[in-house]
Amino acid sequence: MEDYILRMQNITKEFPGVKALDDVTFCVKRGEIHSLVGENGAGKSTLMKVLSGVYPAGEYEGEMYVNGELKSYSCIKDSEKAGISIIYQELGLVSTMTICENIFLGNEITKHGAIDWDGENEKCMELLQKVKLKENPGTVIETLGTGKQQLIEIAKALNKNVDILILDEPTSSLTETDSKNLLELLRQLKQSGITCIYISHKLNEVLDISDTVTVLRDGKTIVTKPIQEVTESALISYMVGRNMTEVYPDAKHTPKDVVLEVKNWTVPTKKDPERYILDHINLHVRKGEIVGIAGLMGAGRTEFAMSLFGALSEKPTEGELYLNGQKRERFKNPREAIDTGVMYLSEDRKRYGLILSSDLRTNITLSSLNKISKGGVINLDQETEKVTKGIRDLNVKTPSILQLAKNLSGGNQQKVVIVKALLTEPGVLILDEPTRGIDVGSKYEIYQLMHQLADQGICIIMISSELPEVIHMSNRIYVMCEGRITGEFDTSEVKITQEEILYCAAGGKD
Amino acid sequence: GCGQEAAAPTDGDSAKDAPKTESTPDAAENDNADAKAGEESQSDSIKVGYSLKTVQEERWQRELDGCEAAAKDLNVELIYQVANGDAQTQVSQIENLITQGVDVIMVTAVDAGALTNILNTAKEDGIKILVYDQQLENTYGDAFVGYDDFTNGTLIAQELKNLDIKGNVVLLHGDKSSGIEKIIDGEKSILDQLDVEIVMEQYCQNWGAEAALGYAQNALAEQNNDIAAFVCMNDGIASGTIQALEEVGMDGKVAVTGMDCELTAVQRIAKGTQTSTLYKDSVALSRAAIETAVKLAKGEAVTTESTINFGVNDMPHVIVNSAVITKDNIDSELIDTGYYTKEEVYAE
Amino acid sequence: MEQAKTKKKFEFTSIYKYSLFIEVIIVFVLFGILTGGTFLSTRNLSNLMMQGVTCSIIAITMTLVIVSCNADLSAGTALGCIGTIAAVLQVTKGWGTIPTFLAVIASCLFIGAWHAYWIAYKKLPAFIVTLATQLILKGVILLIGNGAAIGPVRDSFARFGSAYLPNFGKEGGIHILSLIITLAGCALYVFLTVSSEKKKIARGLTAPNWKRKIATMVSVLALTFIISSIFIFYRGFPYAIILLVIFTAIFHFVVNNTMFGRYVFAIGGNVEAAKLSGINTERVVMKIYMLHTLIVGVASVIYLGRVGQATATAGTSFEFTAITGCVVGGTSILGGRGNVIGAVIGTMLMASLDNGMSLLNMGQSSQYIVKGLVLMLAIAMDVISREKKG
Amino acid sequence: MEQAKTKKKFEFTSIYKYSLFIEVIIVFVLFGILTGGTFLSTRNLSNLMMQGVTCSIIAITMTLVIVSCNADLSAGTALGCIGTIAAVLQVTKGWGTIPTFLAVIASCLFIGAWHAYWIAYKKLPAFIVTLATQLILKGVILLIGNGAAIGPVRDSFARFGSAYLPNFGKEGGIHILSLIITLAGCALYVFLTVSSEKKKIARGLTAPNWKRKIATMVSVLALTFIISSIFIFYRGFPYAIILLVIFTAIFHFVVNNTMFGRYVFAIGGNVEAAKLSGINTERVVMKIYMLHTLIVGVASVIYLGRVGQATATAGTSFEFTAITGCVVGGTSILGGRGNVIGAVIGTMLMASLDNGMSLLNMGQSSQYIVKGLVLMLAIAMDVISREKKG
Ligand SMILES: Nc1ncnc2c1ncn2[C@@H]1O[C@H](COP(=O)(O)OP(=O)(O)OP(=O)(O)O)[C@@H](O)[C@H]1O
Ligand SMILES: Nc1ncnc2c1ncn2[C@@H]1O[C@H](COP(=O)(O)OP(=O)(O)OP(=O)(O)O)[C@@H](O)[C@H]1O
Ligand SMILES: [Mg+2]
Ligand SMILES: [Mg+2]
Repeated sequence: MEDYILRMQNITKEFPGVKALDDVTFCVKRGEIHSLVGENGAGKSTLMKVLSGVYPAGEYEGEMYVNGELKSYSCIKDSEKAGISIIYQELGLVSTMTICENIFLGNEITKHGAIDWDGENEKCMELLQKVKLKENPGTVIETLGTGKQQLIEIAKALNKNVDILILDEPTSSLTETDSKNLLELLRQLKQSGITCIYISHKLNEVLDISDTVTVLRDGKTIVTKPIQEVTESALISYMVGRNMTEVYPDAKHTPKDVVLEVKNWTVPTKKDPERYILDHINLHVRKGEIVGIAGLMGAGRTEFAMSLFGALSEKPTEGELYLNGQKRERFKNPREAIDTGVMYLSEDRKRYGLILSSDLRTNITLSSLNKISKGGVINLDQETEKVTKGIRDLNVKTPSILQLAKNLSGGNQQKVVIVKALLTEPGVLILDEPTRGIDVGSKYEIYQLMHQLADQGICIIMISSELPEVIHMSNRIYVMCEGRITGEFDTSEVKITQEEILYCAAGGKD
Repeated sequence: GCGQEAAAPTDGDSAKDAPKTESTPDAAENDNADAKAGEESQSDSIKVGYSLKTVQEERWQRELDGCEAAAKDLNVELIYQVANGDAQTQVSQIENLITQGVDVIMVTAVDAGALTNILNTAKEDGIKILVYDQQLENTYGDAFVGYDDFTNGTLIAQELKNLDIKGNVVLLHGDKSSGIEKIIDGEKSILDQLDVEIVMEQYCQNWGAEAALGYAQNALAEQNNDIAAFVCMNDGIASGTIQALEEVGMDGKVAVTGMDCELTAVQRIAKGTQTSTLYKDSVALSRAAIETAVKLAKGEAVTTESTINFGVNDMPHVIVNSAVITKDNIDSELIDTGYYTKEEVYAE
Repeated sequence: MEQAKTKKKFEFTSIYKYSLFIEVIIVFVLFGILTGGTFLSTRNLSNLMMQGVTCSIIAITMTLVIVSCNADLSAGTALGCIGTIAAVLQVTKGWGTIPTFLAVIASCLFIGAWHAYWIAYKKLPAFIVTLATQLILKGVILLIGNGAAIGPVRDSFARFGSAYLPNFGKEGGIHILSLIITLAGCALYVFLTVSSEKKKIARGLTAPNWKRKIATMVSVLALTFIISSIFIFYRGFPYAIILLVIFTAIFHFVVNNTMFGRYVFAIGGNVEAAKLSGINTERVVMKIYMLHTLIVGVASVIYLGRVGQATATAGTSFEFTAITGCVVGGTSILGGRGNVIGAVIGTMLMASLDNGMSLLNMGQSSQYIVKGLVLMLAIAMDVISREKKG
Repeated sequence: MEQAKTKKKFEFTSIYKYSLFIEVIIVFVLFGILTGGTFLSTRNLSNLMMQGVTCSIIAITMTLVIVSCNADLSAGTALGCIGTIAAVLQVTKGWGTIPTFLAVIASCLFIGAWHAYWIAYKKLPAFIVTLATQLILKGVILLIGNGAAIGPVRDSFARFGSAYLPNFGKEGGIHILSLIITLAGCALYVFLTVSSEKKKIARGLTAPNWKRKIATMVSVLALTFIISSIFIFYRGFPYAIILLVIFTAIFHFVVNNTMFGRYVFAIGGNVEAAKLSGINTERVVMKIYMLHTLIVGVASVIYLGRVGQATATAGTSFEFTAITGCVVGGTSILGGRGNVIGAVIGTMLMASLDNGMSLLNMGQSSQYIVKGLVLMLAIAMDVISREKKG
């Protein structure tokens, strides 16, 4: 018999109205990197939460053996003691605390009962180096972008004494380079004998790094295979339950007139007017085209979008905005932008996209209530109708439109946000990392949708850190670095390579 | 002033005996046996509702005990409600008393002006209204039983006159909103006659000792301890003041007046740290109140020498005396009357 | 599966709604028995409603304030202050009723704007701003009223707080006008419900389930009749209660059916997301405070009419009664969740407690303790019922 | 870049700290001038500190309560209740000082456990639970104290609230023991700071920057001396102030240097994340309430000693003073942010206002208005200084 470090057998977990796990069996060999893939809502995160004790024994059925011993955890600490460490899909950092404090939260280094600050700082710097993050340990989390936060999460997990490290979509908010670093790190960990469970929707990573892969679909185990025995297309068909020949749908757009153009868009920092967050950005989008914006983490893409949308707290000092060739004032607030037909979809759907405590209906119509209201009074029937239609169109998996947003899986939440954006009937749609944390099937749907929208004459600006996605989807690509545009490519003419983009993304220097 | 005279008919020696007697002017008419007999048959049905502002001060707890005792003696059914210093609650509670079908409502107001409408309603329902101790504003009443605020003010300050106080004086009042202006007027009417300067005048929140302590400290600091007297509006305020004096070793050297005759205050007077307090005989007051209530219920006339007007109508004012308690008369006024025992007062 | 969800949802909703109803029923039955029926007499119930009406009215918009993650600790003092201003104008300055009303509205708007400026636009924490306002308004009350009672206000002004609907022809103790109003209200309710349900079914949004719908309607009607009969058989509807019902209905509608209501909840749930969704959060918060202070003004007028004159302590700690009522009625103190009707019922429940205990002539200390325990019980039931939901 | 970050952090911190100091300085200079110096006399400052000491002590742990996103509306009433219990035991029952202390501790633990049970384990909202406790405790006070003033407590008990450190040899108005304590404290501070800095430099964690470090140290020492001299030149340290300093120091340390302290902040910042990090949030919240009620017990003993007797209204609304002080001192009412020293200074600032205004013999209404405005100012400065940061 093989040396299984972990065996989960016949695990069943139900939420009110949803059977998230249905008799799942999941076995991991010692020292391997085991990938877990599946569509959004397949139950991956739930399975891992069972393993890490978030759902304590009794809240699920089935058995769990770690190192051959039957385990039933009553809390997270128990699983940590057993050497299981997990990086959750949702960021689990306390935003008001510093990097150092967060990394050691729950595992403080103490000396005579008091926290050993120096020891922590020292170790923290070591860990930060390991994940290749250049930040001061005393930096407060809320001043960092999501990508950096993700790295801190990883550092936090590495700090624990782990046998089994679980990473639930760790690279979803990382750029290619950072993802590569992370994968490298995982290989090193594997060398040092740590078993990894790796959840990701980026199948190339999965194929690249894992030894074994398990596919879940609708809460059931579909298959567990050594990586050599599967191909990408096989994985995809296991996941979606049918054959899918390609990842990116094919489409040709014929861009027409320029709809939106910005010139010399410049935003200085609050503290120092000499330093720029955005530095003389020039960019335009044509009717019916998809424009990609690529760049490394922290390049300022999100800031640009927010600034354009009128939602950035720092205000531009310079920069003209042209809509359909007409110069107009910059948007002072999102309302103005939305009313003019410019809609922005945040990269952080939980923090900026959804009211998690509200139901889907409320969330979806929040930006477009004026379209279904008369004199401030909402036409509830019309609302329900529109929402139901939107949800059906995008194939959102939910039992009802009255489901609370927080109970949906990540991918479905993303679709909800897209439905919300579409209801505003935008002319220009800015999608910031639209496929972050989304399974291939849904991705395909979203891509198709983007093409459809473009065909309908909507301009789409897509900010993405996934280079293949940018290359395949965009008609034109802008590359940003440190608040400046450092490159512009037209994909219709020549085939663009990832290297070319990366070269510009690094500032055109490397 | 007039308070003492009003009580005079009852007993000859008013100054000395007022506290221990039933001071309703008419009490003398009925001899005890008659009253008992008469009431036993009739007061069966008499139901008095008493709404009082708080029991968070010793004094009001005592009033309440006194009323209950008197009611028991006179065979009156007494139900009471405590408003905890909240005017709205008091309005509601009076409403509830009306609902319970009382014949007379006896009321000690939280807020002198908050009862206008509800007492009108009571009146319309044919219920008699007896205002107890705290004066009202712009409100109807059938009788008022209580001290005379102005007189009480003068009595508080009188002691300073007796001691021939000169120099700086601090006035510490209770909550500003509870209709204490008449007391202040009384105090000032005497102080005006003295060679004193009022260097501080503050209102203590909740009539609290802690607030008083702070103000007293500040006054002492500001005047460099050059203060001849503190005129405190009740014994709680006095206790805080004395605490401040103790801190600077001046307790017993500065005149401190009080009111309400709390046990701790009497102990301090015995010890010499407090100068005086006002003995408001709660037994006499509550007894007078219940007796008057019975009269009102029976529709008998309440005849008094003086009347009082709260802005709507003249009503008989059944005045009960208060007596100044100093070190000299603790024994005669309090211990002999059984208000406190010797052990209580002189306990170490 | 879809079916299962709906069913579950329904069960949850009912348990949740029950928790408040169960409390109300327990309290009413218990007091009814203990007071030998006095508590349940139409007269007492009418009194009770009047005793709770001021704070209930404040609770209506306090719900919005809390739901949007804000606070108002100045409501009670504002009530007192507005009352004092009105009384001074009427009594001391001899203004007429209409100008006084205008002045009341102006003061409300001023206080509302003051809060809106600091809280909505300057982003100062509501808790502290309203606490500061409380202090300032206390000062203002003493300044203009000088600590004395000011009154009585004119009848035309006092009517809102103390008078009852006029009657034409009282038949055997029945207040006809009130009866008519009740019937009209019920008819309107039935009409609206049926027509909206029909429309829904026509659009295929719900499966036709008339049985349940009718059951719900019947119980709502029954409840309305029970409550109305309290007044119909006593002295008719007091104006104050009519105002309470109207404002409750309006704000219930606003919360559930208007953009503004949605925005309030969105801000309470996630300000950041609300902003990016194009909501002018500042303006919404401003509106909340403006509306809230106007409602406090209404409560102030009612209070003044009820009490007859303005005093310095008027309104003290009403905000706490209102906040407590909101929370008992299902509003989350952390924002994002709440409902207006629950808040009004919750406040009335707390008023019933005071009323019942005072009818029982309970001792002071026991009253405090019982009230504290009931408050705990109410909130515990609310939490448990919510947990059941999963 | 690294350098820039550190600099940023430092600047922000100083501006932030300044905001409170600026307020303190404005208030002190203004009152100093207006009262012709009386306000700044050692005697008055000593009084002032004593007037603020009770609420300041409560503010220490109130900070923890607020930081962890909880609330305590019962602190003042709990103080009153514990005081009443102590007074009844001492005066009525004639217990000795030690047994009384034990009883005080027992009552504190009981109240703390009650809160912990409902808030931490049963997850009821802290706001309502503590409001309910407030009511219940009011009832208990009336039950055991019967509304009367109970006192005086024995000297051995009262000492903590009213007595000063004993002195051996008073040289020209200088309190020697207090001076020695101050010097010892300063020496300890210098030693600890220098040695920790040295260690840091040795480990290469910071660049040696003795100039700035020494500047900081000198200003801290200067401040300590100024404050201490208030007492040294008056009557020495009161026990109450010593307790305040000790508890402030302990909790400052706890907040910044212990796991418990960190967990408190984590819970306030993001409960879910805290839970996922393996923190037993229930237990931490339990500890917070236990510690808090113990500190309220300490405040109660000091209060009782200071005032000399227990009354039924003792402690009313102290929790508000403490909460206000916390917020003025930089604690966020939304949780996750706060500091103990700031809370104590904030509370003392509010006490200075009361003190200064009563020295000026200001009228009641102006006192309210000024206090409200200063509260607004304090919070506005805090918010502005924090905005500068980003
Ligand atoms: N707390 C919850 N309450 C109700 N339903 C839940 C809850 N958490 C998860 N679910 C449901 O359980 C199912 C599995 O969710 P899970 O988060 O495990 O999916 P996943 O495979 O991790 O998806 P993704 O790739 O989008 O992260 C989903 O249908 C989701 O809606
Ligand atoms: N709220 C914030 N406060 C301070 N700095 C921030 C904040 N948000 C982002 N930054 C910083 O601003 C810079 C630009 O970030 P931005 O999010 O615009 O980059 P991006 O290109 O969108 O990268 P990402 O892939 O992370 O979304 C980064 O250095 C980031 O750390
Ligand atoms: Mg997941
Ligand atoms: Mg971004």
